[in-house]
Amino acid sequence: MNLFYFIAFLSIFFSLLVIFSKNPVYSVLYLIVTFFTLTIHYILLNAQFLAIVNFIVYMGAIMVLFLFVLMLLNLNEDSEPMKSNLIKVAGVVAGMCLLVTLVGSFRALGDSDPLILKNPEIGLVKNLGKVLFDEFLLPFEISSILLLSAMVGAVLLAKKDPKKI
Amino acid sequence: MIDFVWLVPLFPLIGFLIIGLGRNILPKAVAGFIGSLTVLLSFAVSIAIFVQLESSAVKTHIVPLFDWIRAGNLLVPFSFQVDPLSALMLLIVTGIGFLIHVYSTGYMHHDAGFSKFFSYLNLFIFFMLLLVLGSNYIVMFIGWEGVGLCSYLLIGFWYTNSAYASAAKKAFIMNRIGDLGFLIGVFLIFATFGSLEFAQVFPQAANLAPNNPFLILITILLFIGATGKSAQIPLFTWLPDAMAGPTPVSALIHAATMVTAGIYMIARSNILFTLAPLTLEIVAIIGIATALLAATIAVTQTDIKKVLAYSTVSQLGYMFLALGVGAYTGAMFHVLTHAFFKALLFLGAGSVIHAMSNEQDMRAMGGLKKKLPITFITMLIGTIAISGIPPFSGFFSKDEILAHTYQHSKTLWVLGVIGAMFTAFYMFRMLFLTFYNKFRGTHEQEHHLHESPKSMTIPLIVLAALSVVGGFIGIPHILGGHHWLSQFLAPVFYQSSVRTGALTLDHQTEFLLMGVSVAGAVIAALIAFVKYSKNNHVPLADNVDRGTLARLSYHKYYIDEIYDFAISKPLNFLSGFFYRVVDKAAIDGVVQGLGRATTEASKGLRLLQSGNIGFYIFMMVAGIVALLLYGFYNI
Amino acid sequence: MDVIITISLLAILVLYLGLFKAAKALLPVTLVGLLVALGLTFNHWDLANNTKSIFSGMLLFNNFSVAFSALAIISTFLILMLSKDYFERISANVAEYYTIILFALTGIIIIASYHNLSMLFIGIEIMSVSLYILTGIKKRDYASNEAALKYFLMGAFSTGFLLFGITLLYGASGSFDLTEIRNYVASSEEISPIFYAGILLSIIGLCFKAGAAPFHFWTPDVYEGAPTLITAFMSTVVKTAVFAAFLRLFYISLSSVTLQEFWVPVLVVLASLSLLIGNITAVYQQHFKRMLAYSSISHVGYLLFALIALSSASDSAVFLYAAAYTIASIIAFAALMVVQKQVGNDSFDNFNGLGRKNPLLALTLTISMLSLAGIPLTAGFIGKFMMFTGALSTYHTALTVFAVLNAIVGVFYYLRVVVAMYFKDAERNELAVPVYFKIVLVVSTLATIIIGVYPGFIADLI
Amino acid sequence: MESITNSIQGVPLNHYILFCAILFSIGVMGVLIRRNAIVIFMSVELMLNAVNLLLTAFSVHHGDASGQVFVFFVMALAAAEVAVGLAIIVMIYRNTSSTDINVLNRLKW
Repeated sequence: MNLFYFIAFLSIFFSLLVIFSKNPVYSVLYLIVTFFTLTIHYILLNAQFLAIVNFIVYMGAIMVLFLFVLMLLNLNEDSEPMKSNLIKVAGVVAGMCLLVTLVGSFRALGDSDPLILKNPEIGLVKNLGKVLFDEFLLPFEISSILLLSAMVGAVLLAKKDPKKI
Repeated sequence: MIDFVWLVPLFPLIGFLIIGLGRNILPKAVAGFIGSLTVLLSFAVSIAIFVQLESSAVKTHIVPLFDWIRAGNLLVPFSFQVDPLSALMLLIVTGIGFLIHVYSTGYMHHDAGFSKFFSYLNLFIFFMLLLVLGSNYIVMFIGWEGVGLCSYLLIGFWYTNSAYASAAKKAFIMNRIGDLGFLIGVFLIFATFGSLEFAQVFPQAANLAPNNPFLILITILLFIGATGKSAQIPLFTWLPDAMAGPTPVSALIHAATMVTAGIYMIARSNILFTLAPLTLEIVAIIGIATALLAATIAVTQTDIKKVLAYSTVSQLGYMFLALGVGAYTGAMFHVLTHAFFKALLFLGAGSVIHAMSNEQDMRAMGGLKKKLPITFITMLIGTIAISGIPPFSGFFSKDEILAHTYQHSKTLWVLGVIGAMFTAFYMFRMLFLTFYNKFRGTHEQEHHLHESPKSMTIPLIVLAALSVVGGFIGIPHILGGHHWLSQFLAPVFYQSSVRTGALTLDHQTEFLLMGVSVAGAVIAALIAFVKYSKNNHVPLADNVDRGTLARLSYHKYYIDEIYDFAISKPLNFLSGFFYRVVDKAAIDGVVQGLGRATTEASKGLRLLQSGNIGFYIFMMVAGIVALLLYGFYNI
Repeated sequence: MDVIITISLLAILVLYLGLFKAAKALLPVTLVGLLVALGLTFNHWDLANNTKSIFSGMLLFNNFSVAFSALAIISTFLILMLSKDYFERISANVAEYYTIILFALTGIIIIASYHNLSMLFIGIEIMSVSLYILTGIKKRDYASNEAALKYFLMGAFSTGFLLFGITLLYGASGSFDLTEIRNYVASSEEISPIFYAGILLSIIGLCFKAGAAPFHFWTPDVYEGAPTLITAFMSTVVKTAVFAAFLRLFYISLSSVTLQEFWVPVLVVLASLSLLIGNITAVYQQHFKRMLAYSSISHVGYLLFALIALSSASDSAVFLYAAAYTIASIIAFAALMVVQKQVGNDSFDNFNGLGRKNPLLALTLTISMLSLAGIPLTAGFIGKFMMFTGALSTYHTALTVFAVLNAIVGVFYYLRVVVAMYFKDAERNELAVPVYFKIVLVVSTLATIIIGVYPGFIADLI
Repeated sequence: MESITNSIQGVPLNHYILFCAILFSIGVMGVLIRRNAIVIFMSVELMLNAVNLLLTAFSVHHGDASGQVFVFFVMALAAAEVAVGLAIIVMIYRNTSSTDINVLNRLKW
């Protein structure tokens, strides 16, 4: 039980570092750490498949892509203009307001049932595969359109035009 | 024939399509011919319908065309209602519309936009027919909006002149304000009665107790709609400006038909208004106030069309007065006779303007009697008719209104008679300034003077004839008639007349009232005669021609002095005051102020769109927090 | 389902055509493909209207979906007809643009027929991701770049909220299926607070996609910066689709009385804000395109009326309004493209004197403006009328009055361009209007008038 | 594995909701206070991940696998979005040599 709170604390701590560190490269690195802590959360919930996907896709692919772009564009601390302190304070206050109202409207501070693994099997690849390729087959296939569209678009946009048209 | 009522609006629509699509191909003569022919056909059908309705026992016919809107429990059919009221309006719209079409073929002959003009005119007739034929408020509203649109297009017809375009805009804005009231009223009718069909709303309303708050609200909103379209206080200032359009347009739209739409609408909804005495009181007061205000302004106008425009506003005021005192038949009677003589006067003015090479200022006219004999005689008839001198048509309708007013309230009656005197005064003033004494224009104009072509004079003669005899359809009982119009319209106003009761004046009083108003009109006409014909007084800006005055006999001079001191000066002051302060400053100011306020708000609000993503997201988060707060308190 | 397959295959086919440099064939193939898809769509028409959901409850392709899919396909067809020679001027990769538009259309058809929140989510994302790309296709154009980034960042941000909302709905009800969610609402004695919060957050996410105030901030900038053809697509097809999704979610799952009491006030506020901000801000705009962008915000406000007065009639009300708005907007954007291409700038002054030189263009644009303003005998009037009567039948009198007031303001700015065309003179040359444009203009104008005069045949569809 | 998963036994569901709301809000805060488009985008990813975790928690709570499948779709979306988003940012960087969102405010009013 305490393990959850400890990991949760780590997640929050690193995510705060993500948004407050001045250097974007550090932000990416902290974000990777944050995602790693989230992977641990998935393991705690016995969502093994998601843990692995999170590890590979998020930490591996997506964050590396971020890092790659940052390096490509050569953005370091000097080139990042920071917002004025006033805006920062306003941003933090707005974020806190959002948090308070979110939590308030969820009534999340009251008592609730403890989370119980009713069915420890559901997070396993075997079980998820059955659901994914049976009930959720259609969205799975449709996702390919999303990825295809994104692929075409990304190439289209990021490609350097050979000459000015 | 009644089942073929859809032919009536169909013909002008076809005319509009043919002329509109072929306006670059069709020669002028053909366009004019088609335009007039279609309206003539409508008129022929209207007569057939009228005759059939007159002889038929059933007085209300609903002719469904198709189901227009069907949504949930709401069914709005596109259907027409033929009853005495709409049959009467059909005759006015198509009959006078036809005459004005014919007139326009002569008047607009040299205009480059001839075909365009006729297509708009036909479109206008189409929408006007929809307005009067609709069997529910929505079809009526379509016509209502459509005529507004056409009026907008036609006022701005000579759009090269920027003042004309701004007049068009003003007319449009004021009409929209009125339409807003009308539309909300219609929605409230739907919310209250669950239907918009006349045949379903009115019987339901008749079962309600008087002074039902919903009814009062509905009728006030409808009346606001009427003030916009029919140019009543406070939305009347667009009508004089609308004179920027071609004169046939002024005659057709801004005198005979469109501006009476408000009266038609109230007469149509008479039962609603009868059950809301409070609203009727307001209608009467606004009506008489408008009648007097516009009449005083008309006294000092020098533009011949402006005089007629203010006169129209004033006469419309009378019609509202009639509605307000419950004399629905009287109001419709005046609509009819007013359509005759005011169309006549406008067309006559158009003929004068035509002859004067587009000069509209009466100070540059004078002595046209000999040069334009037909125009003069017809306009004289029109003037006598509008002044309410028997036996011309205006006398009967105005007398009926005043009699009912007298029964309702003596004060209103006194004011009404004063207004009638003003009417006679400024109309004869206009007549004398234009046709009597010496010509005051330039030599070129004098050389150019000519009587208008046949296409223009024939409509004048027809309208003059109608102005003379038009009143005979409503000869009151005391004069030996039996008021055919009142009997004809009785089924429409039945529910109201049960509640208001008939005119209960004894014969003596009635004769007395007639005598007073006729005498007042004659006196006012005589004053005008003395001042503008005999004394050749020309409203030149400031300087009075002392030389002329010196030649006058002592006695007359004396009268003139008294007149000047006691009546003329205060009157001029009042007239100028109303014109400058009420019309131009207060009402136009408020309307323009609303427009400016919107623009300023727009300028301010658009700054929110700062272009900065950070700010946008910040605003979004603020919105989300607000919604969540709502959620927090409402779960 | 076969519609979705057809369109996505068509997209891939077009992509290959581009690979083989068959530039001439792109547009005809796309148009023919869309016609086929349209035919397949109508094939699903079910007179009895008792279609069952398919693919384990993922899709429900009922008459509602057929109507909205057909509307989306027809509008896309009309918009693509305007694209002749359009993309060629922007970039060499023409085939990809058609492909991405078709992908977006696939997403749109999915969200018009979803029956499971996962399909809604994927459909919306296919649509959004494609739109991010399309917004930025003028790669060297600064405005297009900026629009793409704004749209993307704010879109991704709002996706987070939509997702959060869906998550909470799932967390409370235990299912993504619309019917299951309805059963949860019906069967549970006390609905969990996170369900309410989920409704709020879903509203936020969908309102962002639709462009309702105060989540509208991206709309004017993105509409202005995006290539006009794409703006036309976004402001018509996409908006319609989002409302179809909105309506489906609320009508199937969230229409119980207690829930309505909760979310109706929220939508009333959002609708009034959208009306106010959209209409008032549009008044001062000097450019036609940006004016249309603000006016589109106000139309979202009117469309929200159908949700506020949720009933079985809402379907046809939204459909009619969306159809009227879409058709009229297509005319407006077509005219805008002609003016932009040949004058280079879309300020109102550039419309001066069009009435004399281009009577057809001016006439069609006038009718489109009248329809957008809601003048009777045009489709727009019927749409507004249905919305207002709907709102009145649920006793939102104050809101209706406010909306009517706003409609009056709307007339001002819509007629500005009409005034410019007819009442202001300018020395100008006749603009060349390509045949394709003429077809679109005439067809859309006829549709506007036909719907306005005889709305029965389209209102009774659903 | 058993012993690890046992450690969440007894954690109330509300604490998961609370935790995810905090993470989500931190993401929102990041969007609000940063000017670098890439970092803003990263904050959005943080928001998505917070939701993912919440979905998983609900899925476990209901004993229903569809929540976890949904997370899978969200990750697919995230991948697509990242590809497109970074392409847009690269494109803009080419034109303006900056990823500062405040530079991009030519479209306004």
